[in-house]
Amino acid sequence: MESVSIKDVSLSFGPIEVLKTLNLDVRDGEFIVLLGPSGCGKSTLLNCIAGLLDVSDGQIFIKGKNVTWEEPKDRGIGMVFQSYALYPQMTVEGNLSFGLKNQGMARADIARRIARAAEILQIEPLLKRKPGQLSGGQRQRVAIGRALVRDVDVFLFDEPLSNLDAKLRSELRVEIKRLHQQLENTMIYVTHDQIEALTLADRIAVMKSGVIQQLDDPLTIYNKPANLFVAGFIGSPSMNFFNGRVDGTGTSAWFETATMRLPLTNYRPDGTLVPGRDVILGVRPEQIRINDPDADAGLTVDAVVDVEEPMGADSLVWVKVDGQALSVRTEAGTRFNPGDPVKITFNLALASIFDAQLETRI
Amino acid sequence: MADGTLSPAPGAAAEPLREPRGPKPRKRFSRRNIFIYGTLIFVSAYYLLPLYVMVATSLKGMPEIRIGNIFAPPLEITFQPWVKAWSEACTGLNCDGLSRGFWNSVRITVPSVLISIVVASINGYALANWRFKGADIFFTILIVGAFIPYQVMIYPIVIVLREIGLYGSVWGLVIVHTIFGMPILTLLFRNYFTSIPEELFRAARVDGAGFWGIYFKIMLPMALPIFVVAIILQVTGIWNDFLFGVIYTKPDTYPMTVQLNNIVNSVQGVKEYNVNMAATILTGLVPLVIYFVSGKLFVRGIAEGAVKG
Amino acid sequence: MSASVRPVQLFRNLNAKIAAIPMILTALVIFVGCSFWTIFYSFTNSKLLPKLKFVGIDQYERLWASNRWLISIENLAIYGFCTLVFSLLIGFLLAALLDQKIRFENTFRSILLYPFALSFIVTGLVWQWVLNPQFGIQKIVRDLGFESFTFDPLYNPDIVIYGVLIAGLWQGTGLIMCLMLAGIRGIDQEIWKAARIDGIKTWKTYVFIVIPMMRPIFITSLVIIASQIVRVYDLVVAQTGGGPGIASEVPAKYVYDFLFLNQNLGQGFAASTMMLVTVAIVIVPWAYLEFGRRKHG
Amino acid sequence: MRMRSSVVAMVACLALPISAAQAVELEVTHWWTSGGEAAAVAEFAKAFDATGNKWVDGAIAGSGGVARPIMISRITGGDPMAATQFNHGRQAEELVEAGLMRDLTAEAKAGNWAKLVNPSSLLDSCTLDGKIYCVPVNIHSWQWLWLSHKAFAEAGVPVPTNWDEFVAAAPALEKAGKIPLAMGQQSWQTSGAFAVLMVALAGPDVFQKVYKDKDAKLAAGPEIAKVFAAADNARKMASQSKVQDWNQATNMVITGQAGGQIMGDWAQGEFQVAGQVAGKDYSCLPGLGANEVISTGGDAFYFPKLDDPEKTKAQGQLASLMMSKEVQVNFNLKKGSLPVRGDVDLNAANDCMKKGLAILAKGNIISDPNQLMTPDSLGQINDLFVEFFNDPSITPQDAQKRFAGIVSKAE
Repeated sequence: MESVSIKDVSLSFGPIEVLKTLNLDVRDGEFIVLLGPSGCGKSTLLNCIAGLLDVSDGQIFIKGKNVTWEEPKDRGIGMVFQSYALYPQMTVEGNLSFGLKNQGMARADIARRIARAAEILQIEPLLKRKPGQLSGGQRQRVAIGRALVRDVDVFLFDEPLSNLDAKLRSELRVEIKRLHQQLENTMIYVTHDQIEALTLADRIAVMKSGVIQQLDDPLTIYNKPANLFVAGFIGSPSMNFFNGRVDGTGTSAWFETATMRLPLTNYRPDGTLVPGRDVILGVRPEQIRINDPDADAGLTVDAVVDVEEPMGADSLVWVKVDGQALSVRTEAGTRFNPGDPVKITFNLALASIFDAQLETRI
Repeated sequence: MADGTLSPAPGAAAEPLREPRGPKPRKRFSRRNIFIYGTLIFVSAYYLLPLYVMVATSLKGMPEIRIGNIFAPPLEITFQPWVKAWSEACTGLNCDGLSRGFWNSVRITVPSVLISIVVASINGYALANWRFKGADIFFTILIVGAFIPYQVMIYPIVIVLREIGLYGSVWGLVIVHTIFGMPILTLLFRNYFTSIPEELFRAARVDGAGFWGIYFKIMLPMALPIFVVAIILQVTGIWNDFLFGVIYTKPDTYPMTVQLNNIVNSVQGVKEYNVNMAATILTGLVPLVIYFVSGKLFVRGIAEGAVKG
Repeated sequence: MSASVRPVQLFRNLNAKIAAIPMILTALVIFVGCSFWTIFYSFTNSKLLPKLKFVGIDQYERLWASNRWLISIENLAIYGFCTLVFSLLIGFLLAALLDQKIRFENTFRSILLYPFALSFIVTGLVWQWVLNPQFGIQKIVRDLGFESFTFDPLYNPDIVIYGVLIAGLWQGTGLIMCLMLAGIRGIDQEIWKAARIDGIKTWKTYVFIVIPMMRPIFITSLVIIASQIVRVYDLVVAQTGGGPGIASEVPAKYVYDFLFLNQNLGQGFAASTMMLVTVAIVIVPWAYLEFGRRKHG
Repeated sequence: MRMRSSVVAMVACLALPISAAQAVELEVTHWWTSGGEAAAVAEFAKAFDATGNKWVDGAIAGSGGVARPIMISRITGGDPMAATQFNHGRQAEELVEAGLMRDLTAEAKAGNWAKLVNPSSLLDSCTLDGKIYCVPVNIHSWQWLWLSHKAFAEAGVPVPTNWDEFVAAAPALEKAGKIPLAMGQQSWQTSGAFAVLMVALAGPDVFQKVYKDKDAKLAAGPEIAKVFAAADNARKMASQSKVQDWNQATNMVITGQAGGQIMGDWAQGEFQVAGQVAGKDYSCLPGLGANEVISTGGDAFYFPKLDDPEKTKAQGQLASLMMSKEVQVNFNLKKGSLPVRGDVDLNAANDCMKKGLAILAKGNIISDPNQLMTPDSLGQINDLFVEFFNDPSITPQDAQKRFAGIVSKAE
């Protein structure tokens, strides 16, 4: 059964269409991440689900109930905000209990809920403090606690980790994942950080200009991006792209550029490769090897090293092939100097080919 | 305070050959400081001059005023003018000075300040967080209203108040002050509430708080600085009001400013400058005290409220 | 699953609408209603009481033929322009001075701000005394030996409006200074660091970097100053009574005098209307751009 | 003293058959706040309080210009006072027409005002459609020139006996460091002085034709040009006079700083408060010593309609009281004005008042501008003259042209 269901929702502010007839079904207990660049409408969508923005058209169902025009408090949701949005004049306890008090819950029940949430989030020692006395990580824990005490079916996260430094971010990321495993609630999580998306999500919805570009599990999104936008947006550094043409069909198809001719024998196309068609080949940095002695000669081309970025566990080598820069992920240890001539080999089994016009994956 | 800015560094200039080390030398009488303090002291003198004239004159007797100039300090200090201004000066047959007006002013100012601020803060809150269709149009009208001269509105408002039966009562005057305080105050509160992170408001809505719940429990406790600014602006504005006080009240409820005008303009024989000055200071005392006491809060409130917009 | 019914627009956000009723009433009944009422009656020849005897634009013809009205407009223009320029200028300069990490900042600030606590009536009276040539500034300077020194702005029709200006600025610049100071302090300290490292002179930093960043403050100041200017009345009445002669008359006083003193409502309303129209032409487009547009996140 | 209170008691009994056990408070607004004025109005209050009622004083300082707007707002705003001062004439005309004022015809009949009031034109100003709406309380004539003996003595010239002599003495006064003519800066003072000059130099008839019949051609003509030339002279003589209020100007005459002042007879109250004696310390020249006339300006009380019958009754009492003989005498002695009753005997009056009474008895009276023109037209004339007196660049010819323009449009 769907936990949250969005049917044909659109939203416009005057002439600007922020959400375009959008559909999304979120399964019970699922962790969905809405991912996209700023201005893509992901936060807007989340606010619509929360009831903080009125949709222009369409319907929103939560647990099978049409909540399109319900007040936020009646939707059975909890929400965590980027800036934590803790009430500065109340103690942590006051922050946690505010919503419950508004529901008219009995004092004892409130205390029980707070105790449980505080235990889960390990914020018991902070209960009497005010938000101003807490660190960023502590504040965000309290903010999560505020959603937690509501004992709701659906958690909404609006870029909750963006205000934290890198270390805290990864710590809390793990904690949120653990929380999800423990609670098994439905969670909808908005972020522009793909690492968060890839690590946390059961499924990722990549959005652009108010439209969901692809909705899939993280691995599919990473390995089989539905279109050029998703391919370029996911992955760091970005996928390498080559403009070229298809030559031949089926297992004997080739990818051709002015200087390169690569066999597509290992490539599993979604559709059919039409000969003569202008296409874009996308290869991730880790699907390229440098100076591999076992390399298939047909998939190997000459390149020149431009810059090397050692990253500890591995390193990133920027090389140039016919003037086009591309990044290659290599194991740490081998050093390259600028100007070194190298041979690079593509692994096309995990590459993607996009129609140059439609920008969709073939 | 600028710690160390003015601390002397003896010898620093006398040993030019020494390599720089230790605290950076600063000259007490640098050209920059002379310019800054010189200008400020000059400007302060300009600002203080009238206050000095008022105080000095109010402490002189009439003969001394006739011979001396107004800037001369009083030779023989007398508090008689103050006593007279407070409790003896006459307007027509009433010779009880400003004392009566003082309490009237209190009776007018307190409810006017309270009601105008309550109304304006709710307006500002609704405009910042609960925008509804047309709200911006009303707000624009309100802002334009801030530029309409009061004189234009006096007559129609007399008619409006007459029609709702509040003309001549203190409540009528309270309404008038609320109306004319509304544009600037609403602007102030709206700017302030807009500057509060929207997410806070959203969090409260998810927590199930409604319009009033959010206002009282979340916004109000956070808005203290701007309330201080609003209170100071309104207390001084309403306390100093003359026009509405004289038009919309009766003699037995005249505020202090009207009494002041009456005393200053009731020349019985010679103009008693000392009494007039004392009366002037007495009338301005309440807002002055408020400013001097809460000046810091006022500046902070302005910094937090009016700056963002 | 059926679509829930879209609620009636009127009742959405009902509490906010109820809370806004005082504002809506004020805007519609007082500011719009009374303005139209005034405009309407400006085409009548109402004397002491409003009467529906229409006389076309007679009142306006008479208004623009009136010497006093023309002087009033001219005075307001001079006073308004100077107040605007000098308030902002002096306010900003003083704020910049106070911002120099000086000692006794609180004292200086209180001194500069206190006149704002005083009413225009008080301000007018005090400056009337200070500027009185028989015992004010002129007299002390003459007593010092400068026999020919003349400084009697309130008694010289050509410069009387500047005498009013001196008092007006004295009363009003403190608040502007406060606003500006708050604005300057509100600017990110890193801007200063950047400017210092770039070797930009302090005054240049103020003029080219700080001032452009203080747009909101300038707008708030502008609203406050401009709304005071149009209303200037008490100050003139207390300080000069419009004199000498009619040299310091202002439009608001013209309106008031005709409404109540000369018992010619029609003429007073015509003058009111001209003020309203001027305000509307200048303010409405600006206010709409500034506040009327919905801003979307 | 004793006799007066008994008269008051008698009047009270006549007007109020029912006992005055219950004190009714009546709020009375007026703009009498100078020394002499306040003393005069106290006479009304004393007499009214003696009837067992209570006079609630609503003085508004700063001349009628400040006070009238407030009074009118109160009345039109539906929260009227019980009684209010206006000048004789047309200031309250529309309020009466709008039915906002109480009809005093009954009181007038009972008190036989029609016979008593002298000159009868005063009562005409109060009458609309045969009903009487106000009580005239005094006659104030504008037509006086007040002269300081001290100033002329110090200048070494004899005290003048008419305007021309006064003008001739001006250089001597100036030489002695005196201001020849004291003149307040308020507009009504300058236009008032001009009207006085017109009566004195062009004669009462011309004045009546210009102000009453609005004869614009005459106003543009040579007779009035003569007046403007005189006004030009007065302007020069008053150029150093930099006070606002009329009584400050009067004070300059009292203290000998100024030679003289053209001002109404209310100035007399100030001389009296200062303890000066007419004929010894100061002189008064009615009609500037040229045309001895009295203008019948002055003050009247109007009684707005009230709902409370008790108060309405008390209003009637107050109206009758103001017209009563004794109150008239006491009030006018203090005020320095002439009584409106022809049958009172002012033995206590000083020289100047006696002069006035004599002229009044002769019937040399003219109306006051307030009785002849609307406040609107007078306001324009005020603006013209305050400008003229303060701006030497306006030639008498220009001013006359504008004056004639105002007269031609007056109603």
